[in-house]
Amino acid sequence: MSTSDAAPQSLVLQLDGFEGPLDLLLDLARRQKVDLARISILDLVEQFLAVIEGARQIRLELAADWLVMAAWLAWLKSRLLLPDAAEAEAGEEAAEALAARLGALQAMRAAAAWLGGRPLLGHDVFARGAPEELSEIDRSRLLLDLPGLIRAYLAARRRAAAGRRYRPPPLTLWSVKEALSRLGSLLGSLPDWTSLERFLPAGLASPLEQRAALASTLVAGLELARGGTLRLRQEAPFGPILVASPAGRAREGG
Amino acid sequence: MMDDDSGADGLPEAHLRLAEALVFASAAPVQARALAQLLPEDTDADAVLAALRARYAGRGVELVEIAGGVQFRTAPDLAPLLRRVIAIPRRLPRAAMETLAIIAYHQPVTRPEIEEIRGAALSQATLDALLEAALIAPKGRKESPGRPTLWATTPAFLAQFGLPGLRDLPRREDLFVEPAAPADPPAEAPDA
Amino acid sequence: MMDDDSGADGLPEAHLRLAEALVFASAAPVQARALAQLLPEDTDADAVLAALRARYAGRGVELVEIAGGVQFRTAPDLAPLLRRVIAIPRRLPRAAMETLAIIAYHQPVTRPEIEEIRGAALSQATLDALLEAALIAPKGRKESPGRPTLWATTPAFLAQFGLPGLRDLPRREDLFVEPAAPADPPAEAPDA
Repeated sequence: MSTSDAAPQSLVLQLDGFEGPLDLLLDLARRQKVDLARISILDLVEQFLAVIEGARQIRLELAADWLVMAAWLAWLKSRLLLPDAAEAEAGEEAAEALAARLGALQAMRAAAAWLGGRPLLGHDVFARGAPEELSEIDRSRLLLDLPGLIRAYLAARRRAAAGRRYRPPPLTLWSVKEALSRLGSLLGSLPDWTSLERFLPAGLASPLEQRAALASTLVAGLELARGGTLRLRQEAPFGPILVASPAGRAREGG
Repeated sequence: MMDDDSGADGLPEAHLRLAEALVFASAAPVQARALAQLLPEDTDADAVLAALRARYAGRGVELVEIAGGVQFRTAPDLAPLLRRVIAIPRRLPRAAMETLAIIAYHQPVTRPEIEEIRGAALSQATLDALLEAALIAPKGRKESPGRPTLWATTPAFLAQFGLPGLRDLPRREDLFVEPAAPADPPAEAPDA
Repeated sequence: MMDDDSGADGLPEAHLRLAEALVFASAAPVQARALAQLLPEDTDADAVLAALRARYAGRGVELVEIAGGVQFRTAPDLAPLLRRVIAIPRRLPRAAMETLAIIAYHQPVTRPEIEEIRGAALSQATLDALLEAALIAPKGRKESPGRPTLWATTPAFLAQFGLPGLRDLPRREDLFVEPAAPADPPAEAPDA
């Protein structure tokens, strides 16, 4: 190991200064004073493990990624030392991968140093402090397109239609309640055995309204007949339904 | 850093360089006093600035006195050449676009009719915006109580939308896939 | 407005004035194409800019190539004096510089990829510092599980470090050379 005995001790104290285990590894590798491609991975592993061990004696709370790296390096060291050829080959590959990672980090650190050495705007060189704004913005023109016009038309119509649908539609159908009231009031004033259709209200325009009113009036008639208020008669299936007051029955019966 | 090479104006070139850089990099006009702080003692900062102004006279950028200091400014005769006009067309507000669409499809149409179709009141500002853009124009009056103005689109409307004529607007029937939604008459009960 | 007085460099003085004014006025680097639009047709805008650069060589303000265009900047040797009167922003910390270098060389790159190269987590403070200085910007998502954001450098990055373009970064192979004096915190004895 080429590092002096004092170095690990000082590194323990500086562990917080490293940005992760790879950072420390790169620093240790650079201490070997050789090309990164030819560093001794074994030396590197031993140095790293020594640093971690030293740090653990002082502080137990070492971050997980430091310990994971230490465990992985311990595995790597065991593979590199094994006499078994296959195992050693896996170790060689892992060692090459580690050297490549260190090389990549080293390159990026060099790039950062190169950037840092550039004349930096606002530090080493200055641009014009008061640039002149000579451009004008003309917003007089309109941006119009046909799809926009169509979308607007649809949106307007849909909204208006939605507004209309919200209003409850007027009730135009003749209800049973209305039929009961009309039948009751007209009954006394009509001659015997009158067609049910003559009790329908006036001014029913659509066939739907006529059918609805007829059905309501029939239901009302059945209800009144049940209470004995009137009598119903039908001569033949689908023939006209006739209505008469109970007074009529008395006359007929008498 | 300060060499003693004197320029044609008899002042050290280094002083002129520093003044030039300082005025260039400063966000605000530079006072002679500020420059004097960077120059060796006993240097006449006013003289340095005067020499700098003389050097830039007639160039594309000139040293001008502004607010008690000096600043570089584009030469007045060049400013118009450099002025760029950036056209950023604006969109019509939604209410105006909807109103325009209704006028396009229902013309000639009165203001109350537009409001009925849109289901919302039509503000004078919206109408004014369309009139100002020359997209709509009055087209006579309706022979009904109050004789309200009838509105129609203009040739400028067709030009703006790239339409040969009003007949080239998409047909209204093709716009509404579901017939129920935009029914014009009050909704009729579903037929039996 | 364009007179035919030719300067020592054989170009019409009017063209040089116009180029000077245009580059001076602009806050951002000016492309030769933008100058060409202001000059008469068939004028070599690049030649005009080259003449302008020659004229400013050695002065307090120099014309330099930045981010695909040219910009006037103060001469680097004047910085120590100018820093005394011009407020300067803080330098970026080491972690931010390294992250920036990784993004510059590997862009577009995801945050996990940056962390893999550095072997350390990327802190929010570092990301914020780079974003706030507008040196990096998101550039789409990577089509991989989770679709992580891709990061890239901005034109402001080129301007900040005085680079004509990304191609002017040193080749990665050339970076393996150990920087002369690593100013990194983990102090390394000169000859341990």
